[in-house]
Order: sequence, then structure tokens, then C-alpha cells
Amino acid sequence: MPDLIVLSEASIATAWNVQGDLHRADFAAAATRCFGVALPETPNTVVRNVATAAFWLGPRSWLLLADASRHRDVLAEAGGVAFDVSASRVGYTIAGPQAATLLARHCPLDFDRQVFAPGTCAQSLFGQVNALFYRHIAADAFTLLVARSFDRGVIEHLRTSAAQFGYAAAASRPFVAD
Amino acid sequence: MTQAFRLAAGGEIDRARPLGFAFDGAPLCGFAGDTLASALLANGVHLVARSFKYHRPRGIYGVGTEEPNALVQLATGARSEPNVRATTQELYDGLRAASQNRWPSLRFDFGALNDAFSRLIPAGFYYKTFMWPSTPRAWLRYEHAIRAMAGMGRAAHESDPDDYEHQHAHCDVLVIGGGAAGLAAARAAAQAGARVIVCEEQPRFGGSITDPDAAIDDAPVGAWIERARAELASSPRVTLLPRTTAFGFYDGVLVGALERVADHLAAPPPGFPRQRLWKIRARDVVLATGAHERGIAYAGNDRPGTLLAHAARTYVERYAVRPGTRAVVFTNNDSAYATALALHAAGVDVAAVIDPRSAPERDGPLASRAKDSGLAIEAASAIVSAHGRLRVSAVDVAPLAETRSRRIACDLVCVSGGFNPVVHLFSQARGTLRFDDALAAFVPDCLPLPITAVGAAAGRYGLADALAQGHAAGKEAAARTGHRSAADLPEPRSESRGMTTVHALWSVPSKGKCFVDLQNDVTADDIALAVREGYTSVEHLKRYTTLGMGTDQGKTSNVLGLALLAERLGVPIAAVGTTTFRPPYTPITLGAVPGRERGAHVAPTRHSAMHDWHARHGARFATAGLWLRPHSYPRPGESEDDAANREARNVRARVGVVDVSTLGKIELAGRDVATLLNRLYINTWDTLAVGRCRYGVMLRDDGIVMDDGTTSRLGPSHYLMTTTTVNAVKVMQQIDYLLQAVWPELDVYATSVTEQWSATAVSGPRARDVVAALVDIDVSHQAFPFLAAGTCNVRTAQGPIAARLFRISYSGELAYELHVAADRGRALWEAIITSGAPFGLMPYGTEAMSTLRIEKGHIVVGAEADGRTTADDLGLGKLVNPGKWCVGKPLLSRPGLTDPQRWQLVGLTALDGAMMPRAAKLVTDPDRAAPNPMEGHVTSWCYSPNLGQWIALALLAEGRARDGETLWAVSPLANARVRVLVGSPCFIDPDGKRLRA
Amino acid sequence: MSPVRYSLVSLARHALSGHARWPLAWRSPAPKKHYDAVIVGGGGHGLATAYYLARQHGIRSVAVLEKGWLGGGNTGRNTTIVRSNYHLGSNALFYEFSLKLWEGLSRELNFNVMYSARGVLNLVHSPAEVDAAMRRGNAMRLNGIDAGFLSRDEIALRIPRLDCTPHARFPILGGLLQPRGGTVRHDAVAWGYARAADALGVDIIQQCEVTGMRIEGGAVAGVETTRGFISAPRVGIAVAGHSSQLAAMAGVALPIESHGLQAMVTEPVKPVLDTVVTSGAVHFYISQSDKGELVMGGDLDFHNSFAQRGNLPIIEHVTAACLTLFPSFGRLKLMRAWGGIVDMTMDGSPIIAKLPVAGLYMTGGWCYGGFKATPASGWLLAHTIAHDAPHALNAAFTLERFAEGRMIDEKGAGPYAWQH
Amino acid sequence: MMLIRCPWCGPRAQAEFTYGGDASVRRPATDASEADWFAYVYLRDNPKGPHDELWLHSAGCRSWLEVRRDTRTHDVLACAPVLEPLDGDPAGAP
Ligand SMILES: Cc1cc2nc3c(=O)[nH]c(=O)nc-3n(C[C@H](O)[C@H](O)[C@H](O)COP(=O)(O)OP(=O)(O)OC[C@H]3O[C@@H](n4cnc5c(N)ncnc54)[C@H](O)[C@@H]3O)c2cc1C
Ligand SMILES: NC(=O)c1ccc[n+]([C@@H]2O[C@H](COP(=O)([O-])OP(=O)(O)OC[C@H]3O[C@@H](n4cnc5c(N)ncnc54)[C@H](O)[C@@H]3O)[C@@H](O)[C@H]2O)c1
Ligand SMILES: Cc1cc2nc3c(=O)[nH]c(=O)nc-3n(C[C@H](O)[C@H](O)[C@H](O)COP(=O)(O)O)c2cc1C
Ligand SMILES: [Zn+2]
Repeated sequence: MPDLIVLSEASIATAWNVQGDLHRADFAAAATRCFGVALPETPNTVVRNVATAAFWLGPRSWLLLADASRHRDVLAEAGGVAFDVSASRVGYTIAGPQAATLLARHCPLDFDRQVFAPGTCAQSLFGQVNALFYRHIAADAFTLLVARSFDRGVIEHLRTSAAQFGYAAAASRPFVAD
Repeated sequence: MTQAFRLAAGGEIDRARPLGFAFDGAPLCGFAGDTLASALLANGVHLVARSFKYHRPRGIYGVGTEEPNALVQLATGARSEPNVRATTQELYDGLRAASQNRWPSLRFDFGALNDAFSRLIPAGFYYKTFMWPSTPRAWLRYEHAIRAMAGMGRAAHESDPDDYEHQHAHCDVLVIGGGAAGLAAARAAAQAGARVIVCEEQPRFGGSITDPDAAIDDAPVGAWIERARAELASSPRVTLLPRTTAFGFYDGVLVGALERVADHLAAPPPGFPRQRLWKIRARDVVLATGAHERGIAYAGNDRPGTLLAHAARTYVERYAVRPGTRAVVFTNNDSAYATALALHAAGVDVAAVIDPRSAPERDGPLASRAKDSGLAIEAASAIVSAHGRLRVSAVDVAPLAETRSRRIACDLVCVSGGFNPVVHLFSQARGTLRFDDALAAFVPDCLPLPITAVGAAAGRYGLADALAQGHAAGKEAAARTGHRSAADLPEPRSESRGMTTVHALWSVPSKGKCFVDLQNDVTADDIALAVREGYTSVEHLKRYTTLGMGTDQGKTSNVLGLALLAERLGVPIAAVGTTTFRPPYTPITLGAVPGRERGAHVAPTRHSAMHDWHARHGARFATAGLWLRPHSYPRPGESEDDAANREARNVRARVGVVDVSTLGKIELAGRDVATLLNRLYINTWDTLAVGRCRYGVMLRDDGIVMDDGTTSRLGPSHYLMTTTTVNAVKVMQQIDYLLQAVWPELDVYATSVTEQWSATAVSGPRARDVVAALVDIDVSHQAFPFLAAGTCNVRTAQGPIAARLFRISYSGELAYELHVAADRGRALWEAIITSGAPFGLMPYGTEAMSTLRIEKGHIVVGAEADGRTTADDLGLGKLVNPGKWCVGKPLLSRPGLTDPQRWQLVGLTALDGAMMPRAAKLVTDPDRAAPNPMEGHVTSWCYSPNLGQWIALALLAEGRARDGETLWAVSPLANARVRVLVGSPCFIDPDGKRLRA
Repeated sequence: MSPVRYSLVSLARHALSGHARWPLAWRSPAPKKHYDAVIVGGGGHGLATAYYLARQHGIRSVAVLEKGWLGGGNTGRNTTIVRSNYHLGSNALFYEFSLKLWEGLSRELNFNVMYSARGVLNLVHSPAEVDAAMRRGNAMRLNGIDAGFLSRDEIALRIPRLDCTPHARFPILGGLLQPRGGTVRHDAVAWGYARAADALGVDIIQQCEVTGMRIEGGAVAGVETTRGFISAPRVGIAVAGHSSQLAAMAGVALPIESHGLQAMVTEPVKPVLDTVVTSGAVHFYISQSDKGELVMGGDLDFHNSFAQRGNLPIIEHVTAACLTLFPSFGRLKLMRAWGGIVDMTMDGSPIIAKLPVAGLYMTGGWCYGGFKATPASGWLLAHTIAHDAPHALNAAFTLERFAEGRMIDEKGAGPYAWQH
Repeated sequence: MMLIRCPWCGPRAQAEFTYGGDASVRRPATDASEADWFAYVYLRDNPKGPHDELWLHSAGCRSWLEVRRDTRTHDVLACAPVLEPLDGDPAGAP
């Protein structure tokens, strides 16, 4: 079945919401120093290294897949903050050539490769639920993050919509922005 | 199963695949590629329906979405569907269809009595009668009878078993209509590199080609169409959507389209939806939706066996069906001559072509061809009336100027009164129309949006024009979206030019019913009556007569009706205008519209991390916002009320635990958080120390209470705010708004952490014992006093969990709130249950929680704070810091909000051992005649298991001054009344000794 | 004018002459230069106001000016539900007065407006909603209005197609029924009032848009229209979604926003629903018209609008609610969807009052529920115009109540027009 | 469904946004008079035509935006972060 969709949980061990003003040089520098990546200024982009990834969430807000608890004071000195949101979201990876079609059943984003490039992210809706989408570089796959309390409905929708392509469930893997 | 009217050869049906089906129980046979209508006609079945009002026998009239008559009830049981157009329903093996709106049978229908009495029931008759006797009951009885007669098919009794899904899509160029014009447009746009979607409502591409011998680029039309389709299908940037109707044009150039994924099958394949609703966001649109033929009003123009000329030809050419044996063609334009020729070629005896024009052959090549083929053409003539009951048997034909008519026997009448370009979507997109006199039709004029109408939809009925226009429009649309090809695709060419004039003949004066709207039984006389009575605006005409209000929305009738109106008024048709084209273009299945977001998924459901534990332990759930929360945990044999009372008693006597994860939680950080809180809440925040919590109340801009909750200072510049479950989103939006739009200078960052933290409250006199056994810090009153906040680790079976600890009490008991990361919520809960067991801990639900807070006199936003109450009404006026500004304060001193007679929060105790009635109103004299002035009402009430009586919180006029008064709490709905004693809203531990224990 | 009375007898008599002799339902006179009162807006409210001015107060030199066609505003595009199931006192008494007028209206106007007292049932889905509904029902009863609370089982019997299973996403826990609530044929209301007003001498002038207000010495002198200036010492505004525009012509700012509200109908089917059913939790209401269509509506479009047309999200929402409550309607088809412009006030209640310009009056701020108010609104505005003072029943519906802090906020939603 | 061009996230479906009401009324200073606050909270121009209004990109970047939209046609004419100037979109893009 060439169209087969593979669904798997993308587990998140640690995630922090970092907020601050990139126009302040000290904040930008402090963030880079703390996390080893420069927080992305361009909307819908992700900056990553081997240890972490920073997703653009808003003009002054990022989702960082790394533990920021140690850096709170340094950030605070540069006018920034970090909130622990490690348990806030659950992730699902949807892989296969029809992954974009499947997501477009529930989301008004344009998932065309030329619009939603690999390695970038976008926030939108999955059905009626706020969601963050990431398009993987390595594989034909997306990871979808939604708030934890909505997870049952989301996974049910994913399974129903995937049924016509046929789908397989794969083991849970840590979410890596690869 | 003879298919006596099937031609031996030709058509697009697959004779190798016979399909069995039944109509009104009679077994019949057709072929793959048939519609229900073509299969019925192949079997010689014309009579398929009864009309809406007069129950007149009706036959198949059209060949597609324009069909007004041939509506059937499809299938049985849960998949039964009313009002299905036989002309668009593809045949599948085993299809069952039944006629509608008749009793006891289609051939013999009692409802046809209406036809006999039709003179008594002209348009709008119901506005003039049924007024006696003049009581509401009398009309209900009339109405009952009227309703039984009205309606068409029947709704299934069972739930629809099928699935429907949505699909969002984006493209540069959306082409609507896959006829010659649409395909030409799609090719040109795709060639230029644009992302293209083509919707075609029929299962096949190609549309309707009038000229049977036409060629495109020297290939036969069919071959060119197939080549174009195949080319498009193989292009990765093109999506071809057959069986997909673009039904509506919406804001932001979003086109709604419905794909019938499985309607050509008896049931959808496993995993597949029945239909798919597309929401196509297009940057540019080409409308190539063709044109619909319309009829001419003459007496008996509704007899079964009367077909639109183009439909009749399509049945012959596409479906290889002879729609009759002896035909009369009645047309005011050239195109129906193609029908005459096709019928002739198919062996149908064409008795005559009746044409009001004096020299038809002057107006078009087809008429000359017909003449050359020896067909009898009666120029300057018209059909005056048609005869036959269940099938047309003859027509009376008269020269235009004369009254004497000649009768021609026939079993088929093919009519063409001209064409209406399908401008529905154009008009929905705010395009304006103009009346083209030569075509006697409304055609697209201007449009502010990037949408182009081409081909027959633009009033260009010729193939050559359709191709040229389509090609150019596709190219331009692509260019507008930034796609230009280097190598230009050559424009497809054809020699075939369509008709360019219509002789405007709308009706033929004759005695008898001349139908304009076949579905709703609107006649030319009805239009005359409406005009006579002054219903002369098109909109009044429509509503008074119901013209164009049927399931076909007047596709074949509207323009005819407008023309007759204009004639009556003596004004040009352009002056009367059209009614409004509204979506959907053709009716769309209700189930498809919400797709999967209905039923259990109509709104998302939120579950706390402890949900499964609650469910496993017998919790009954109630909704709170989107959340499911345990209402109570009844034990076997216990009622929900008893369970809640037990749980509430246990909290006061021993200890209980409740899941409060659903509370809104917002973390705030930055130098200026206290300033923000000062402005948000009515009370003061700059005095809150690190490690302390405080209760606060927020107002709306108008001074009314919006929300309440506690905020804790976790660190010097780090705070946690809690909100009510229901207002969590609203409060977060308000904070975002104030920080971004009003006070951007404040150094405050905020984020919602509702999802991050699972929260539990342990309360009761043994709460300290339970918590002390769990955590690694000192929770004594000295070390961790009332309203303290801190962090700790909780010992659980899975190891220690970091937690936030708060000494907050909603129940009025000694209480601790523990928050842990949501993925550890379940572990925390189980640890509390385990370590609480020795102390008699029980989980409690929202019902017991409500009892406890009523006993304590704590307000709830939604009950006491009902969107009309001020803080002072609720007894919280003292929290308002007079020395500082806060949201809502400027309007708080309006006289209405400070009126001494306002309703204020009080406590009530039911006297005489009585039960407090549900949702009672407070009156001084329960026996007073209505309107009995209400002095207040009960906002929350419960049986207090701890006081052993019924108590309530209430809002009462000047309530605080009425301590000790007795009033009546009455519930006329429950036929209950009880004397109540007014007192303080706090029933338990008024000085707060318990919570400070 | 001596209009032919409508009755079965007259229908039969006219049938004999092929209905060729029915008179005009109303005249289409050219506007005169002066009237004693001008009513702006030829919807139900404006026509009713003119009718009652002539009928109750003997003021017959009245013109109704309508920019389009009679009844083409919200009167002609609403879901036709009438009821008086209100909680707050001023609302309850006002709407009950209206309902009483509906009960005798066909006879009063000699035009069948088809007041169908089929019952309006508000479903409730959570314990808190049960409480709120019962509180409202109790208030209704004390105010002398019919109301009853039905249990789930009673509802299942009465409306078998409702999904009454206890584990539904929004389980039906019961419902507040107002038996005298129901529907009224919307177009007939406009036409019936127009015909009756016309018979009393009122000039109904269509295709006449008011473009300005002439104010002299702080008092109204007349209106500028697309058909010239018309002088009148008293001007009543009854233009629903355009209230702000008209008031602005007189320099008055209103606490009103115009929003889009949609409605839709399915194809007609044989009777499946005999009661008007509404649900607050899923924001939905439905009834079946006499012709057989299911007439449905839901939430506002949630943004200011004068577009008078529909949009997909709300249609999705309404159908989702419909199928959640009535799963067996899934294979019916949506036939037409349209929109109207509703005048949302900041407390969700109307304004029937004198405005701060002498001789200027308005009825407006009807939100999504002013059709049922039509007779009472017309009656009371006529009273207010005739006496230059409100009647007790509309005394609370002033413009000043907002500044005074005496809002009539039935829903408790606050000064956010689109949330009512 | 309208398409709103979020200055941060790009063109997005209306479903991602939450309406916030009239943006042309300016929030008075905290020490402004009751009359000023009354006008701000209650009175609206309610124009039939271009209308400046607030929208929150609630399913996106959580920015409060100011949108100029024609209430007759629903055409979105311009969009900017709140507090930034709302210039007409020269291209008039849909
Ligand atoms: C979809 C929808 C569903 C509804 N459902 C219900 C319901 O179920 N029950 C209920 O009670 N209410 C309902 N309502 C509300 C109800 O329709 C209205 O409140 C009521 O009809 C208003 O009547 P009206 O006469 O004030 O306004 P309209 O009927 O709108 O009449 C106002 C008239 O003023 C005219 N006008 C405007 N400006 C000018 C001008 N400058 N010069 C001259 N004329 C002008 C307009 O053309 C219009 O004809 C609904 C509304 C809508 C849109
Ligand atoms: N009297 C005439 O001369 C006359 C009239 C009509 C059409 N035609 C013929 O039509 C040809 C013109 O081609 P054309 O492409 O303009 O028209 P067309 O009729 O060939 O094609 C229009 C197509 O659009 C589809 N369609 C309509 N509305 C739709 C919707 N909402 N969603 C999806 N699909 C929809 C129809 O099913 C049809 O296939 C000419 O060759 C001419 O012969 C002639
Ligand atoms: C109660 C009610 C029932 C309606 N029933 C029908 C109907 O059966 N067929 C129809 O085409 N339109 C029906 N309509 C809708 C009207 O055609 C029309 O869309 C509506 O009055 C708004 O006018 P407009 O679309 O001309 O702007 C109905 C409208 C109402 C208010
Ligand atoms: Zn954004």
C-alpha cells in the first residue's frame, strides 16, 4: 500500500515557552548563549541544533524543546522569561505521501511543499483545536502538537481520516525536529 | 427488463454491465453509465412524480441539476433519502427508488383533488382564509392538514450511518465546470505552471456539446475532451474533481464544493466517506458552468413526456435512449433543431418542429440542416396546449396570429425557450448581471473579484467561442497568480459556432394551466394575480407565488417568471431584475456540511489527566465548558444525590480530594506583574509577598463582575493566576489584549499553563495529615499558614514528583491544593488516594464541591455573578480598593449600579423542614395574582448534609438589610413553595476557624 | 378605500371570476410633501407602527418610507419564532404583550399571519442550564406567562427524532416549554400590516430611501429622501440593521452594532417536527415550515456586517448542531442559506424610545429576536409617538439606560454587542 | 470564510481568529471621565463600509491585530499589529 499512513506518538520530554524581545540585543544574545541556538525571528520557522529546537510561536514567543529552568535568571536579566510547558502538549507524527492530504482534512493551512517547506512550522487549527504543525525534513512527515486535554479527540480524528489510505501505528518516539 | 426504448448502439453507457433496479417496486434494468432518469426512460417510464401543490402527474423534464419534477425517494431504511433528482442520480446495481408526494399510488393519487379545486387555491390563498374561528387552536388544526399535504419526500427515521469528511484545498486557479470551456481554461492555466483544481458536477468531463459533428483541433470532440482530461490528470499540479459540485462562493474567494464520493454506489467502501466537502481557497477562478435550458408556458406544458429539448437530445446521444416514439419539438431558437435531428436519427418520428420565428433557417445552420433532412417545420407557430393525463398524447398547435389550432398526436414534446447561463456562483460572488436581449437571458456583467465567466456561462453558446474564451481566461488567471509559460500552448480551435439569438417567446396565451415553476406549481395566472394585487417587486412575486423556491431554486423557471412579470407590468425584463442567487447552487447533504465535527465531536471534549481513574471509579460526569468533570462517585446502589451528600459530609468530617485541573491557570512573569494585577483586579496586589496567595475579583469594562480566582506569587517576579474553568480563555485574551494594546510599556509576559498543571484540592480536617504524609516539606500551620504558596516533592509509587503547593480553600475546610505537571497528574491523584485512605479520604465531585461552597457562602461566576451583578451586590464591595484604578471602575458609579434597591447576595434557610425548590423565585405573597413582583431569586441551593437542612444563596432586593425576614421561595414549575429565612450567605464557620486550622 | 374582506367566501366568489378582480393589497402612492408622522423602514415594525398610529391614535397622515421592497429586511428573512419566555421583568411583560397581540392578529388585520402556537422548547444539557431554564420558567409563571418544564422522557415522547441518549456529547436533561410560543408567517406580517395600514389611509412608499434628517431648532422637521424632502414633525425610525445610520443622520450615536445573522432551510419533507426546538448550548434553533422545509439558525457571524449574506463557518456550526440533536436528518439537504443584518445592542435588549432630538423616536436594537416583538413594538412606538412619552411597557427600553447603568441584560454578556 | 493576512503568520483562514470589536474607539486614559468611558464602552459608529476592528490571532501567534474590513463586502483591506499604523494594502489583495 503505497499511500499507507504511519501514525505515531511524538513524545515531548521537556518544552519551555520562552518569551522576550529580540530587538533587545542582550536578550537575543542571552538566548543564544543559553540554548545554543538563536531564537528565530522569522515567523513559522524553526532553528535547531543537535540538542534542541526553537519554534517560532509569536513575535515575542518561542517553543523551546530543551530545559530552560537553569536559564531563567539569565533570561530575566535580559528582560526575558521562560515558562515550563513540558507537559502541556502531546505530539503525533503523521508520515507517508498522503500526510498532507490527511492534515488538510482538518486544517485550513496550505500544506503544499512550496508554501509549507520542510523544516518549518505553523500554528493553526486541527478541527476546532489549536495546533502546531511541523514539517519534517528527513521524511515525508509532519508532527502535530496539540494541548494535552484534547488528545483523545485528535487521535480519533486522525485514525478515522487515515482509514481510507490504510494506516499503521508505530511506536512512540521522542519528538525531534529532523 | 426489456429496456424497450434503448437504442441498439451508441451512447456512453456500458451495455456489458447491466444493473438491476426498482422503481415503486417494479424491477427494471439499466446499464452502467445510466442515471436513474435515463434508465427509467429506457424502460419507457416517464411518469415519476406528483407535483407539490396540485399533485399533477409529472415526468422527467431535464437531464441534470436543473430538473424540477423528477424527485424520488432513494433507498430505504437508514440510507433513505428524499427529493433525489433522478436525472443526477447515477444508477447502481440494486438501486431502489420510489415516487413521492402521492397516496395511495403514483398513478392514482387522492391529492390530485387539489387540481380539481385549484381555482379555490390560487397563489397566496392561505393568506385570505383559514381565519375562522379566530383562535390560535383553529389555525393549528388547519395547519395540521396543510402540513400533511405539503412536504415532498420523507426523512429517514434512523440516524444516517454514513461518514462525511472535509478537505481544505488551495490553488492558483479554480475552474468550475469541466465542459469544453472549462477544460480549455484548465489546460492553459496548468501549462503556465499554475496550481489548478477543476470541479465538474457530473461523473464525466465534457459538458454539453450542441453540435454533434463538431471538431476541435481537427479531432472529434469526444477525442479532444478525453485527451485534455488525460493530460490534466497526469499533471501533478492539477486536481481533477469529477462528481463535485461547486455549491457556494464565500468570503476570501473560498469556494465550497461537494464531492459525491460514493453516491454512485449502494454504500461507501469501508473507510471512505459518502461525500467530501471541499473548501477551496482559490486565488483566481474561471467559471465555466454552462447554461440551463428553460421552457415555455403553454397550457399543459407539464404533462409527462414533456422534456427540455437539450435533455431529450442528451438522452439520445449520451444514454442511447429514445425518450418517445413520436415527438413534437417546440423551440424559439436554433439549438433544439439538434434535438430534432438527433431524435430523427434515433428513429423517433418527429411529427413537427414548432417555431414561433417566421424563418427559422435564417437564424441558424441547424434549422437548415433539419429542413434538409426533411423534418416538418411549422414556422410562426406555437403549441397552445398539450393533452394527456399520465403522459402527453397530443398537442394543439396554432399559427401565432391565429386562434384556430391543429392537433398533433405525440408522446414526446421537446421544448426550448432559450437558455439561462449558469450565473449562480458569479452572482454569489457579487457579480452583476445584465439582460442580453439577443439571447433573452441574464449574462454576467461585472465583478469586483478575480473571477472570469466563460463559454455558455458567459452567454457564448458556440464551441469555438467557449474554447477561445476558456483558453484565454485560463492563461490570464494563471498570469494574475504569477504563472506565465514560456512556450505558449496553442489555443484549441473549432469551427462550430453556436446560436446567438433567441426569439423571446415566453408564454402562449391559452386556456388551462400554463406552468412557470413546475416544482411549486406556479402558473402564468398566479403571476397575473400577484401583479393584480400589487405584489409586483420580483421579491414579492417570488414570495407570494413561491416561484423559484423549490429544490431546483427555479433553474428552469425564474427567468420565465420574471419575463411574464415584466410583460404584465409593461417594463423591460432588465427593469424587474432577478431575485438573489443564494448558496447552495444545488442542495447539499446536511451531513456533509459539518463533516466529522458533529455528534460526539460537535465540540471537542477535554479530559483531565485523572479522567480514566474517575471513570474507573464510577464517576458520573458533567460538562464544564469543554471539560468533562466528575459530578459525583456513586457507589453501587447509591443515587448521585446521596453520593454527593456523602462526599460533602466526608469533607467536613474527615477529608476529601477533588480534581480541579480544569481551573484556568495563567503564569505571569516580569517586573510589572503587580501593576498589571492592580489594574486587573478590584483589590490590591503590590502587597502580596512571595509565597503567598490572594483571592481577587475582575470586572468587565462596564463594572460588572467578570471572573474571580486566586493569584499566587511564586517568585519575586513570577505569579500564577487561576481563573474559573469557563472563563479561562476569556481572561487570557483580556490579558493579552491589555498587554499588547493598552499597556505595552508594562514588563509582563503571560502564558496559559492550564494544560501544564494537573491540580487537586485536598480538604477536610484531616487534610494536613494526608498532605504531610505525601510531601517533603513542613505543612504545619506555622510553617505553611493559610494562603501560603510553595513548592515541594510528592512521594508517589513512581518516585517523587515536583509539585506546587497552595493553602487555598474553596470548601471552607482546612485545605491544600497540589499542582503537578499534567503527565504526572494521574500519579499524584493515586498517591493522594492511597495515602489518604487511612484518614478516611474520599474523592468528591463537582456536586459535593458545590454543596461545600454554598455552605461556606462562596460565590460562583455564572450563578451568583450572573453577568449583571457588581462586586458590591455579591458582598465583595469591600475588596474594591478606593485608592486605585482598575478595569471597570470608571463606570461602576453609574446610578443604576449603586441603586440601593439592587439585588444583593444573602443566605436562605428553608423553614418548616421543607425542601428548597429548584431555581426558586422570592416573593412576599405566593398567592398574589400574576404578575407577582419578584424580590429576588435563588442562585444556588442544596441540601446541606452538614446542617441537616435545605439552604440557598440568593440575590434579594436590598438583601443585606433584610436579615431575619421571612419570604417565600416559590417554583410554580415544580408547584412548590417554601418559607425561607433571610440571613448571611455564610452558613458554616463564619470566622474561618476551620480553614485557618 | 374599502378593501375586499378576505375570507373563504370571498375566495370562492373570486374563483368564479378567475381571480381577475382582486384589488390591490395596498396602493403605491407618490409621496406627499408633508405628513403628520413619517416612519422610516417598511419592515414589520415600521408598518405596525403606522398601522397603530392610524388605528389606535387616529393619526392617519402617515407615510412609511421603505428604501427597497416591503418586508425585504429582517422581517422577510427571519426564522419566524415567536415567544415570550424571558427572565427579566421588562422583557417578559413586553414580549407577553406582543404574544397576546399575535394571538388576535389575523383577525385584526383580516390577513392570515398563521400564528402557529406549536410550542417553543428550549433544550438544556447541563445541570447549570437546567437551573437557568427553571429560573426563567418560574419567572415566566409568576409573570403570568405559560411555561412548563419537560423531562427527558417527556421530550423523547413529544419529539421522537431528538437524540435523547444520556451519553450524548450534549445530553438532553430536559427542556423549558412555552406552549403558546411558535411561529408566524413572516411575509404575511409585513403584507397584512401594510394592507391594513393602507386601508386606514397610511401611504406606503417603497423604493424611497431616507438619506438625511432635517433638524431645525433641536427638533425634527422632516426627512430627505431619494424622492425629495418630506416634512413631518414626528419621525419614527424602524430600520433594524440600519438604526445607527439613521440615528447618525440626526447626530445621535447609538450603543448598537450591526452584525450578520444567517438562516437556512432544507428541502421540504413531510412533517417531522411539530415543535420549535432551540438549544443554547449548541446555539441552534429549528422549526418546520408549513411547506415542509426545516428552518434553522444559530449564532451570529461574530463580526460587524452589512453584507446580508451567509458564510460557511456558521452554516457548518448550525448543521453540526442540527445533526447532533437530530441524527436522522443527516440525509436531508440544505436548499438555501441567507443572511440578515441585525441591530445588536450592548445589553441585548431593544430601544423603543424618544431620542434626544424632539420629534424623533426609534424602535431598534432588536438583535436576533425582534420579529416576535413586531406587534408590540409597533403598538408601543405608536403610543410613544402619539403621546410623546413612553407607555409603562416600554418605559425601561430607553437609550439613556446605558449611561445610567440600568442595562437589561438577559444573557449577562455585557457590553459586547456580538455576544448577546 | 474570510482570509486575514496576519502581519506575522501570513494569510490565514478567519477560523484562526477571534473577533475583538471596534478598534476605532480609543481606550480612554485611566483617569478619564465617566462620560469618556461610557462613550468608549457603549457608543459605536457602526459604519457601513470600511471598519477598523480588533482580531486576535487566537489559533496562531496570539497577536491582537487591527484589521480594516469593509462591512458591506467583507473584503479585508489592511491588517497590522495593534498599535502600529494601519496602512491600506496597496495591492488590495484578497
Ligand atoms: C436570520 C434571522 C433570523 C431571525 N430569527 C428571528 C426569530 O426567530 N424570531 C424573532 O423574533 N426574531 C428573529 N430575527 C430578528 C427579526 O427578524 C428582526 O428583529 C425583525 O424582523 C426586525 O423588524 P424590523 O421591521 O425592525 O426590521 P426590518 O424588517 O429589517 O425592516 C427595516 C426596513 O428598513 C428599511 N430601511 C433601512 N434603511 C432605510 C432608509 N435609510 N430609508 C428607508 N428605509 C430603510 C430596510 O430596507 C428594511 O426593509 C431574526 C433575524 C434574522 C436576520
Ligand atoms: N444552446 C446552446 O447552443 C448551448 C447551450 C449550452 C451549452 N452549449 C454547449 O456548451 C458548450 C459550451 O461549453 P461550456 O463549457 O461553456 O458549457 P458546458 O455546458 O459544456 O459545460 C459546463 C459544465 O459545468 C458543469 N457545472 C455547472 N455548474 C457546476 C458547478 N456548480 N460545479 C461543478 N460543475 C458545474 C456542468 O456539469 C457542465 O459539465 C458549447 O459547445 C455549446 O455547444 C450550447
Ligand atoms: C421561514 C422562511 C422559509 C423559507 N422557505 C424557503 C423555501 O421554501 N424556499 C426558498 O427558496 N427559500 C425559502 N426561504 C428563503 C427566501 O428565499 C430568502 O432567501 C429569504 O427570504 C432572504 O431573502 P433573499 O435571499 O432574497 O435575500 C425562506 C425564508 C424564510 C424566512
Ligand atoms: Zn499571526
